[in-house]
Amino acid sequence: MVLQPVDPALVEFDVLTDEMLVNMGPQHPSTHGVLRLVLRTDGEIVSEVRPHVGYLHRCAEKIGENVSPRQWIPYTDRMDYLAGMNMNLGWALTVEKLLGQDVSEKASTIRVLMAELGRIASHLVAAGTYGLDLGSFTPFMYCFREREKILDLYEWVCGARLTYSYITVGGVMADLPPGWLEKCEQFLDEFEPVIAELHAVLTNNAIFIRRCAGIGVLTAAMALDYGCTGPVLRASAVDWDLRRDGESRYTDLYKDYQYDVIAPTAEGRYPHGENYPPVPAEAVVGDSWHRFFVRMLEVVQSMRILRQAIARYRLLSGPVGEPVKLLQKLPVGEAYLETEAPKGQMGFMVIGNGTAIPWRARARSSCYCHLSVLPELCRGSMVADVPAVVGSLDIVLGEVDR
Amino acid sequence: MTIDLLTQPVGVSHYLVVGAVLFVSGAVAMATKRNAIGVLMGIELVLNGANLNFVAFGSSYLRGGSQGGVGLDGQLIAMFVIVLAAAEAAVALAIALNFYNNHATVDVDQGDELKG
Amino acid sequence: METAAINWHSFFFLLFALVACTFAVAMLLSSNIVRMAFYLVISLGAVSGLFFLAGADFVGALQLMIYVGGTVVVLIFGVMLTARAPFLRMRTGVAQWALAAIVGGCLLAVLLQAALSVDEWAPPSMVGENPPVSNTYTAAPLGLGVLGVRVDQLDEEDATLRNGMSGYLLPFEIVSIHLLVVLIGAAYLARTKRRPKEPTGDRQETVEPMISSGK
Amino acid sequence: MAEYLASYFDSQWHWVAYALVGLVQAGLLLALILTGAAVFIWMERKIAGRIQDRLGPSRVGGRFGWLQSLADGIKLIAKEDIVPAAADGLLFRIAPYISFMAAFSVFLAIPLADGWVALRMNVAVFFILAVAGLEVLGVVLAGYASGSKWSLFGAMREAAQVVSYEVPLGLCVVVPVMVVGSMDLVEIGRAQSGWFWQWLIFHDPFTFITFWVFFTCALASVNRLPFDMPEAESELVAGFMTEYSGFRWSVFFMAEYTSMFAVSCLAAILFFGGWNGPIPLATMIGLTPDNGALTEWLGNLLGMMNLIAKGFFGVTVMIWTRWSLPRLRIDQVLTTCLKYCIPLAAAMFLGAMLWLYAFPGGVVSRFVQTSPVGGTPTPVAVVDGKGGV
Repeated sequence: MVLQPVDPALVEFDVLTDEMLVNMGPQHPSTHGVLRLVLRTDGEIVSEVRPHVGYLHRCAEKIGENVSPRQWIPYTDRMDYLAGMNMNLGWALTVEKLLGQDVSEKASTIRVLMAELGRIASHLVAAGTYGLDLGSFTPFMYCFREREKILDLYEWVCGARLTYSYITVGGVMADLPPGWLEKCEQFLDEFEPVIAELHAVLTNNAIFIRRCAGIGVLTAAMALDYGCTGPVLRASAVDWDLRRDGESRYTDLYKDYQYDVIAPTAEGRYPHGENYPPVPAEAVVGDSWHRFFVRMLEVVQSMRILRQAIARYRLLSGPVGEPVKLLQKLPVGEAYLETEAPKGQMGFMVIGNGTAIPWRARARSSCYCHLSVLPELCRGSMVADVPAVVGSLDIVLGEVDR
Repeated sequence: MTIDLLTQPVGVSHYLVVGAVLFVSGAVAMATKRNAIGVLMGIELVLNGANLNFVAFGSSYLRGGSQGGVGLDGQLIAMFVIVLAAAEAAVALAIALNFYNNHATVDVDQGDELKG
Repeated sequence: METAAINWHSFFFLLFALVACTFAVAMLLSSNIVRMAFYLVISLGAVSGLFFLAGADFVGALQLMIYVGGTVVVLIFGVMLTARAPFLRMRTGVAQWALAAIVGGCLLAVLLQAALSVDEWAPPSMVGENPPVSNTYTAAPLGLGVLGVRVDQLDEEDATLRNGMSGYLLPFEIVSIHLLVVLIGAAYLARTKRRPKEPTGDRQETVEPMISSGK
Repeated sequence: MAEYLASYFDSQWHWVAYALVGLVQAGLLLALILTGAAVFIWMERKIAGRIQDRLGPSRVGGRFGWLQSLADGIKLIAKEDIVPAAADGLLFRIAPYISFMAAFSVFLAIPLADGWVALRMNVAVFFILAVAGLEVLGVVLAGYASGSKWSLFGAMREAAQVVSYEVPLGLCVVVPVMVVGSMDLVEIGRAQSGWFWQWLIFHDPFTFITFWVFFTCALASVNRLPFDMPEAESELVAGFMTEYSGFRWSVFFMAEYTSMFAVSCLAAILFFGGWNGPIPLATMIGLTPDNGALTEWLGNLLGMMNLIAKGFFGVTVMIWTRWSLPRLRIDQVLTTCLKYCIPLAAAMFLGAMLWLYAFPGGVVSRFVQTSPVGGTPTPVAVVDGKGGV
């Protein structure tokens, strides 16, 4: 009730407004599922963001301690439900590592095909919903149109469009149906021009650039501190991709393929950047725009890998191999393996105790780490930037809450 | 007299009556409202009552077409009043906001530091 | 009265007058600040209707534009910025109300007496059975009036008197410069100085006032 | 019409005739606007569908889903009208109607054809700007009365945005007014009769640019993407409409489409010749007042078609913009206004003024051709007549 003396340490604001605590989510159009963010706002400026997780918790890890590894495969589908194949792959490789089992080359090639298709499908959702977060509805439909084609391919392979349980411990559930490869090639041919279209409606759009360039800058040091991985880490100019830098059991899958790891240099230049749309002057390495752009370029690399894998599969003959028994006994011991899922590093851990049921099954999710960096990125931003940052981190809540 | 007002063709007096009601409402609002913004609204109402009178005096139409009164000056002054009132509202609002910054309320009864 | 002609002009006048007065009183009696603003809007809107009926189209539109459109939005803006509780109420004491009512009543009585006592202001005997829709030019005479050319004074024989109305250009300019100064002052006044919050407990509270580094 | 009807009444009941005629005219306008809104909603969904590589509504009403809006409307009316517990009931209930009323009142002063206007005003342009600005009140009240924080955000944004954009909008409107020399929309329309190069957008380079500024500001003032801050669905859930449901929600919706049509019609009259087609077809085939009342009526009907077609085109462009662009941020919206629109509009205003000064011939002939219309001497004419100026 007293007039305050003038103090040089005072910060000048536009207008004094009341602080508001605002719940963004769990029912909100742009929190990508059931994420709840508590925003402390002063007018339009956000002073604090607190993510509240757990709305989608399904005790998947606990269930994993009560079923055999092959029975747990469907639960991994539901972690990153936008890229279920990659989740299957991560768990299958981990259990195989514990079992010390190798799979046939044909099955490995199929796994690469599925994993890269899954990466494209996941990045398409990321790009489309990012447009949606920034108010542009149309790219979302374009992305989903293409994603539908991938889902058609998946459906043909395994009969499911969302939860596949196709890649399993010891191989894959079935060989590719005849004609599938041609269909896949057709998809790749059709998809190539669409990327340019997406660059036109999103990447190079002036408003899009103004909305995400320079927003939510994640420095390389901060990204490493928070354990960020995948495209989020690479967009901060850290050249790190488990397909190249991971454990041999995983990198062996990719060792014969030609592809680039997409990461900008510290100056914001990309490998073979001349082939892609120019980086806008406003973009800062590690900002939302770069995260988006890295994903867009990774899609191209995945397509390169897919074409090579298709050619490779054609050369292979013989059976694809049988998966392990449903109730295969696990040796005593533990195994941990991280794979490069579309969202980031997906680590699975399994501890066997001599029975068919693991003593412990655990998943390490990249999205959880990405979510933890959100308060840092959003502090001092505007309300409209929060969806822009959340979208660029590409969080899927099924993986966060498990 | 009231009945006459209702049935007669509209003249300057009619406008003056409405203006008087607005003026008094505004004046009483200024006196009774404790909210600074409420006081501001009272001022707006008072200005409008006065404006109505200006326009009525200036309107040749209300005098049955005959010239006289203040002529166009009525409308001109009304115009000035409106423009000034808009600026006045902005200034008063700034004062109210500043008051709010310092007192965390817009209750004008709280601004009594200078009271002996 | 034998000439009990409620022509359409009277009809709309009564309608607007009733609305203006009712909502002015409603604004006075309401204790909810947002409702007060709302009632004020309706009252001012009805007053602009009265301006139209008095043949002052330009002033009526100006009233709608600046008063109703601008001022009241600014007011509501202020209400929203300063209302701590969503629907703020501040009660006025009964004694204050009684006093205000007495004083207001006296004022009203005086004003009404004044309004009704001058014969020259009394309703004209004949406006015409069906007054024409006002489609006179109001903007041009006003503009010319500001410049000092008074179309309504053209009947004045004395040319010096006619031109003596030297217009409002100079006052207008002075006022506008003045208003500019005042508005800048208001913008400065409305800014506030605050200390960034101290970190309290587990909460990280270093508020950065900057929006974000991007454009 | 009113005078005709009034002649059947005693003199003391003339006001009833006026009131009745007023109601009928308002009803006709309302019908036009509501039909328009239904068509626009259908159009929006259909165009959005086509832009997004899908069909859009395709079943209701047989082909093309052309009855989709009606089905939506019935559904919305049948829905429960929820008033949140934390809301200020009265204001919450009344706010949508304020918005719609403001958007609707604009049409009072818009001439659909030469002389076909509900209320001919000499300050029509000014009146339209003033009334259209009132829409913000409904939105602000809705946002505040909802008792929801998202709604409040929407209301604050709306207030900031619309108040800012009224300035460049007003400046842009002044340019054609200055060129024609009248604020009367009928006069402005008449000044552009003839071939399409008589349209004000082609009058000089400054009016050409002014139109684009005007269109940008109009987009912002009717809250369409990329300026749809108040309802920004990915940030504010639905902004000021978050708590609305059923009929009241649809009233907001209609207000939005109505004001889109209104600003499109205004743009058409101010810059694109109003009811005058690109080629003076009506004059060519003799649909002029000289050939009798019927031809005048037919000519006006043609003109109305013209204006409505132009309005539809404007709305289509707005829909097209909406489904193509991302949304700006609120500070960028305000920056666009203050940094680009206002200086540009002011520069165009000055430029057009200098143009008129430098090439006065065109505008003088136009003024002489169209100045005092009708028999009654206007004050302007009085000034001219007495040589007072």
